Amino acid sequence: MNILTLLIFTPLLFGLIIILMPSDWRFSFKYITLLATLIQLGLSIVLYLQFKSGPEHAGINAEDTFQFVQKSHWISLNLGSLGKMQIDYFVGIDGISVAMVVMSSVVMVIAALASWEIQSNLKGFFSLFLLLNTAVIGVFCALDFFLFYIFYELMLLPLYFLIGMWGGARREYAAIKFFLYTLFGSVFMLLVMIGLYLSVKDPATGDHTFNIIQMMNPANYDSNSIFSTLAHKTLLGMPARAVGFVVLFIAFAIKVPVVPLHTWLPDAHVEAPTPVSIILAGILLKVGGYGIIRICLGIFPEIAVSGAYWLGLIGVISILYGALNALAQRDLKRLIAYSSVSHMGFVLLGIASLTPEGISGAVMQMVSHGFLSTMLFFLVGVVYNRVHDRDIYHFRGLGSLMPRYTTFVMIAFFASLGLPGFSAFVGEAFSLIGAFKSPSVNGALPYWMAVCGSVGILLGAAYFLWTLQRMFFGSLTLKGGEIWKNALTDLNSREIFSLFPLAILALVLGVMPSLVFDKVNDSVLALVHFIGFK
Amino acid sequence: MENFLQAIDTLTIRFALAAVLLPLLAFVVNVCLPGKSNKAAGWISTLAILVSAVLSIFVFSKVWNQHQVHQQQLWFTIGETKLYAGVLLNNLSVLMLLLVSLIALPVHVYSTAYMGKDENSKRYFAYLSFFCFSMLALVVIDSLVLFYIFWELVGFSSYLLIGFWYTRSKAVLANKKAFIMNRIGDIGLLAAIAILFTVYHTFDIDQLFGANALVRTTAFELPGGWQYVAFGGIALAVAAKSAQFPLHTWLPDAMEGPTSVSALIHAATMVAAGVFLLGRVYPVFTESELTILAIIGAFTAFMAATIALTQNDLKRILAYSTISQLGFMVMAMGIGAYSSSLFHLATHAFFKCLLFLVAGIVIHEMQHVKDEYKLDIDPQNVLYMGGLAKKMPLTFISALIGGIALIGLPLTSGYLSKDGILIQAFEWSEGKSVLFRLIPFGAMLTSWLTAFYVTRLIVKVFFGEFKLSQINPGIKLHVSDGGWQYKLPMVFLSVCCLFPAFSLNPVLYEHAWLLNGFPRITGLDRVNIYHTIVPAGLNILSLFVIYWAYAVYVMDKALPFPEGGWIFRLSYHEWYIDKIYSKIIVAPVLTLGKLARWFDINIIDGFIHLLERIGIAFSKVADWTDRNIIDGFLHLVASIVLGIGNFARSFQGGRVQYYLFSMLAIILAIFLFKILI
Amino acid sequence: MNDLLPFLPGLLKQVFDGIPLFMPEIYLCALFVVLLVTDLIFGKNSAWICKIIACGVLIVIALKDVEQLKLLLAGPQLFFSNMLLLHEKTVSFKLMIDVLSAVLLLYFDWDDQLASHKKGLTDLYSIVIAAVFGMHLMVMATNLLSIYLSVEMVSIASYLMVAYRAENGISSEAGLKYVLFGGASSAIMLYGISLLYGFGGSLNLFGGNLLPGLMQVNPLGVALALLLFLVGIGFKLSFVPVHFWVPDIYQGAPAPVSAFLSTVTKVAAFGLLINFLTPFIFFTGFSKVFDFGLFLSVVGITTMIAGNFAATLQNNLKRMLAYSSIGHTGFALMALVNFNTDKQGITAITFYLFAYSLANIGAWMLASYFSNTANAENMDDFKGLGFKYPLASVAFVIILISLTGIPVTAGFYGKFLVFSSVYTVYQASHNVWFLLLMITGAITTVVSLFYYIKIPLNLFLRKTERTTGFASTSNYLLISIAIISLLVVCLGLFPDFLVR
Amino acid sequence: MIGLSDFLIVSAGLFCVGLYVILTKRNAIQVLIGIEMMLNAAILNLVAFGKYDRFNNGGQMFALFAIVLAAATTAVALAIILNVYKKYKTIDPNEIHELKD
Repeated sequence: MNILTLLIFTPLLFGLIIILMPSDWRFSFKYITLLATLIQLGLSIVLYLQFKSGPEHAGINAEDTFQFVQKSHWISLNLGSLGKMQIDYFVGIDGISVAMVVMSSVVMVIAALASWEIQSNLKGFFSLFLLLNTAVIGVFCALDFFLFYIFYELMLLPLYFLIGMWGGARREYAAIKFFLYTLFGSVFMLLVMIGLYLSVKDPATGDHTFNIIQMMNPANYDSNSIFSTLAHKTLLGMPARAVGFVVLFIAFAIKVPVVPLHTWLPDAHVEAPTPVSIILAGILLKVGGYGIIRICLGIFPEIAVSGAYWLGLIGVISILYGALNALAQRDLKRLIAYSSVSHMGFVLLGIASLTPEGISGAVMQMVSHGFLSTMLFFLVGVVYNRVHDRDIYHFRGLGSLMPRYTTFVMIAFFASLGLPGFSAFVGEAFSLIGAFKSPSVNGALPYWMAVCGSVGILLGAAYFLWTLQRMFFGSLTLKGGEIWKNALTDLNSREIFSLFPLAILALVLGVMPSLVFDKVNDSVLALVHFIGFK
Repeated sequence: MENFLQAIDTLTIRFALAAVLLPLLAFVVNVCLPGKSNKAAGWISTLAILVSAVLSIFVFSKVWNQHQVHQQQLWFTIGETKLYAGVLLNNLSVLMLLLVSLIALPVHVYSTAYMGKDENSKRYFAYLSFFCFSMLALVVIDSLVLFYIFWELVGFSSYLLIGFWYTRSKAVLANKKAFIMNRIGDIGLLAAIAILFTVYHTFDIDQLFGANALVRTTAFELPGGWQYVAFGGIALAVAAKSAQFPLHTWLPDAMEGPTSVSALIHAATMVAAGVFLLGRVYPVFTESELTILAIIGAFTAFMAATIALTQNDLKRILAYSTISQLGFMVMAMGIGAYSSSLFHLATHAFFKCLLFLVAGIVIHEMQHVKDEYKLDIDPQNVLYMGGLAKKMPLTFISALIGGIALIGLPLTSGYLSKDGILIQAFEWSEGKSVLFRLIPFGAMLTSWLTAFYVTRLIVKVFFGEFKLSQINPGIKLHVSDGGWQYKLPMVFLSVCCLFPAFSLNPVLYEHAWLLNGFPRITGLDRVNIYHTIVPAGLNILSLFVIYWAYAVYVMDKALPFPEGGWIFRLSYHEWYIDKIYSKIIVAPVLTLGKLARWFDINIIDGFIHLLERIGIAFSKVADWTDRNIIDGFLHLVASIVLGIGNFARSFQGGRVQYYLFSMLAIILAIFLFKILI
Repeated sequence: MNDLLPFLPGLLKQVFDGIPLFMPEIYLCALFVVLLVTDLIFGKNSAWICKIIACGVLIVIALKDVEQLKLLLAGPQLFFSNMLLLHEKTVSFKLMIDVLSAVLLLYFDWDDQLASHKKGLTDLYSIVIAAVFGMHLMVMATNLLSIYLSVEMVSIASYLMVAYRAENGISSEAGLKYVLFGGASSAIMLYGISLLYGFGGSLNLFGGNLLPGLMQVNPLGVALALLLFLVGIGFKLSFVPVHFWVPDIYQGAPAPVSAFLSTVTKVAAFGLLINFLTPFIFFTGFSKVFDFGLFLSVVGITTMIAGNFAATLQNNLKRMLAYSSIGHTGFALMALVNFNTDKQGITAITFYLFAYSLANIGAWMLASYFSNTANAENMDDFKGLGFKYPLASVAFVIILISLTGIPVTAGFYGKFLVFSSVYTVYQASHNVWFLLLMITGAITTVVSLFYYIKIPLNLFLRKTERTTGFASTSNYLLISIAIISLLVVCLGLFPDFLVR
Repeated sequence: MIGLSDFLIVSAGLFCVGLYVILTKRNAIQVLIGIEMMLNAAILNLVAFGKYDRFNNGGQMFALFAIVLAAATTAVALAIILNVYKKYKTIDPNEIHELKD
């Protein structure tokens, strides 16, 4: 059995078990879920250890350099003169995906731990949770566009219900907003996917194919197909390949999210229950970044090169705009949600630089943000669960009341604002270094973007420190008075058990970024090479 | 032989690493210790820094004026760039290593008494050790990325320590301000590092700025003048970390932290990191860039000194004096007095640390008085002090030594370093236009101002009568020098402030051993005359100033109660000078000081606050945009959808004949359309 | 009369030759008679016997349909004086009609409203069989006469079905509207047919000289005739502008009947439309006279928009499903636009219709289910029911997801195949209308989510204080809903299972 | 001589009158009559055109079928109208609009 397949479908299996179990056993569900995620984590660690690095295992556009590949026929439809529509179950990973898969597995364990707070309708929650888990891992492993799309869409529904059923006051609005936004992106992605499918032919069989890797090879395109690299077809008067790129980019950009496609995020995050916020911020945002790297850059490299300026611009705008918005929030969770926008802007900036440093930095930033946003949302959840309030101005001087909590908050805040020694620093610094390098190496970005991006670091410090000052320092005053004071107990051992590994991971990755870079590096180099800076 | 040498080098590296890592170990151990306050914590940290200091001495002895030792190891690979982590030991780094550990040691000892009773002392020592680790690491590492990392970590530990009493809102505001201002500098540094990397494809300090400096051998030019951004970035970083105009305002505020912290971090070591950075990347600067640095430094020095004149908060006076002295160092770098700048860095570290420790003791005792009589006073206000010299003689003597060193009178280390800078400043301005002359003369003026405010400080604190007793006779002053943990560090530092620590010749700065460790400036001609005139003029006038200040601050009050004959003898004379100068000089100078203070509060801080407000205003705008424009667009889309839906629905009135009519009408429309086209 | 005698043997032979090709329909006739007789013999208790017989025989007929494939090895067969045509695609349409009708027949008496009708359901079963017979003819018809006959047959049966619950006012009102609207449109269609006949001089679509004749007449006249003719087909398909009746009738009619009208009838009507369009599209140069591609594109786009956008504002479940079925018609028309290229379009539309019908029957069953158990008709009534009826609610979600076209459901593949087939045509022709069709399709998919999601929203996301008024209902309904939703998911995972 | 065009004109007129009737009359029976008129217009057309289709006689044949189907439709319609009348005590189609948006 292929380890990736196991990794993808283990949660589903456990989810089915939960569905089939009687509801009277509902208190065992959380343990079952935890078990599932732990098994998954174990598998992913095995995966990580067995993952071979080196240029011969770089992945990206060479199918035989992917690892843990499984490819079997799944759907084959006979469509007359168009030949057979062959859809494969094709999974495999390269350096970029392995980072995402391992990160996701870790985050899933923490999310499972965080979901112990869920009280109502446990069966539904945990089965949806595990379904979502399957979909997420599937997205990172799929190498067949169709399969990718299936997993991509499969994430929507569980999330809708997870936000909508277990969320906060405005959960309906948030859930539907999230769903509509994402579906909007993905429906058009479907159109482009079909266009690509009909443009690309598998050289071995002569049939059209959904194979992402073959979509990367310009030679596989039919000479007069829409997305042919040579034919220069137009769609509604615009170059077809550019349109395709933009559509795919928008679909992923909604996920990332970039300004101005981001407004679903604060709502969704604020309303979602803690474990779902964790998954949303920790993993789902990365699906966007991953998609941009794997699909937008992979399939439309020449558009990515010519459009890098705009990508970078959007990235910079996201960094600054997200940070400014975070500065203006008084809901702690909203603040963190906007900080995600800002942090993911670095990912986009790094990718747009099209330099190995920038893209590696972007991947690192995604991994790091995975851990740190998990931590941040978990921490918000802690205080929210105790007093059901998150307004920054309703708290003051928590530092003396909850010292352990404050310690973790400080670790998470400082790690997030890019304090050296933590992973976010490496990610942000190298995204920026990539952006600084870009003008002289490939001219993709101008210098001022890098400079503006750096200002984001400053703003990041501003909103995090301001929050620390307002909420945690100073003398203790709480809006809820004595009741709150009693309710606000310090972290319990489960919470520490969840947070500690994340803090350690963020620290370890900050000190030894090679844990990520060694796996990622060959793939990034291959990607940069492939994009055309040969 | 070769092997032997290498073995020695390896040992040196190991010792240096151990010296760096021991405080880290102490930090980890302290974090893991149970309880909030733990006696052991202080001693663990002190022990660690003691061993570090010993190891540093060894490392210093192996490296100073010998070959440089550089070892590195692959850290990680990103793209095709390999990042190395390593230790680079040359004269600069071992000097700093030694300096930092030697200063940190007495501060630690002092802290065991000063902070030992605080309920969070464990946390304090953990932070302190963490700072030592970051600072020691900052001076020895060899890669710009690592440099940036520790650069920011020292800022971070300073943040932690400033806000150590996190329940005080002033402290929390101060540490936020400190961190964010430092962040501004960090961005500059990061940008500079990135630009350097872009051009030279390496982060290695030795390769970039070492013996065969890449920055010298390869053209450092980028289109659009972006290499100036690199310079600007470094200048910004220096300004932020070393509290130079216009990013200096965080430092006075940072005095909200414990005084021991101010002594170590905000006087001696961390703030000097900016000067150290200049020393590290020195080859990258061009002539004009250096001149800009000199101007910044000179201006800062002058401005801070004028502000210090009128301050009443003991620590703030010292803080402004630190800014002023840092200005001297930056100016020295700017005029090319590389070695003198570092020399001044070293001497300043000792005497300023000493002064802060003294201040700490004084404040500590004042706090006692305040607590004992439940007074509503600021224990740091010099106006409430006075006459402490008799009660705490050792403290007084230490303060005196420190003060004299700060003024730069002969026989002290300060004389050696500061006069060196001034002399070289004159030499530098030789042959340049008159405007450049402003710098040495400004520096000279600053020196005299220094003399004035130092005298004022010492006089206010130690001479005369205890002011509180004058106000309220019930208050009895029973203060003392404190335990050995106070005395020992003071004695040690006092000794280090005297000339023998640096040069056997008390008069000629050029004989200082420290200066020989660094490259001499070749560009400046030695103008002998300055070597006599400048020190002489400077010191003589300084003495006058001191006396004058003494007269102003002591005799004003002392005249009705004549005590010492020599004061009384000169009283008439003094009165005359006072009468004239108070009109001509004192008033304008004080006004200038007030003006500068006002400028500082309203313009510079005002500007910062303005920026803050603009930032927040922008954030409000962004928030509004998000809620109204972007989401508004969404709502517009939604209402379009609903509008179309409503239009489609409007036919569905439930009347079947109307349905038929609509149907036929549409078909007719289609048909007409068909006819028309 | 004597003139005809020489031809009689030949004609009779033609008739007899056609009989093997007509076997399923003969079975249907027999079934119809058997049902009537059963009703007579067993009286009021005959309902369940009729139901079993009808379903059983329909399955047999479905098998017969499959058997017919053997007859088609030599290619498509015209029979009964070119009145009817048997083709692979007609077989698959017939199969679809039979299978779906069998499912619907099972469903009829599970609807409490319909089951409570005091005259019993036996008559309804025979009417349905008659309608199915008509639909068989519809998908095979290739002659204007047979087209008209079959359409009218289905129409009359449908009128009766809609108005079956005579004691119910709403149902009667729906029946009245339906019959008036239907009568008018069939009259218009007949007028169109008469014009076509006059212009072309023949009733035969295949082989005759209808089309060459039409080519020689004033294009405007032809366009008018075709437009009038399409009104009749449009009435069955409910595309814009002939869709106005749909919401009222679907809401007023019993749920199973609405299910029948919105699924099986539409399948048959699409079969008919394909038959009707084939000669026109393969006749070179006809597009200059009347551009069916353009016409269908415009109609498809407006239908998608009208149906889906109006559905967003509905509060009644049945009405919402009605509007959504309009939207789906528009989407299916998109597939029809390009079926000329080759098999892909037909495969796409077949799959799409099947996936749609399956899910839609499920949705109507759920409408019945919730109306039976919780008396839920409007959106507000569904609040919090998800926790009370978890299985049905989960099935509802799956079915709605399939209707929206999100993986992994059959509906997604339907959409996917339709999009790909349009894409293929677009790639070849670069006709901007096709692109607009696709974009509209994509946008309306998002819009459709907006209203479909309202049901899960109410089921799961909202709470209710209601504790009374819950009745128990037949479990068969729940089981078949579960089976349908499972089927929808299975087809979503392995769609090649269906497409032969 | 009455030619084809005369028939067509008459039938078109009939059709239009029928249309007018179904759109305007406030009585379901009258609407039904309108539908019948339209059907008859079509039938008239068919028969008229059938003259030129000697071999198949499609027109006449069609006309017969159409008449039968029209009768069937009318029967069903009348039954339904009767039902409606029982419930609503009116057969004005415009009065019966419980089903609407």
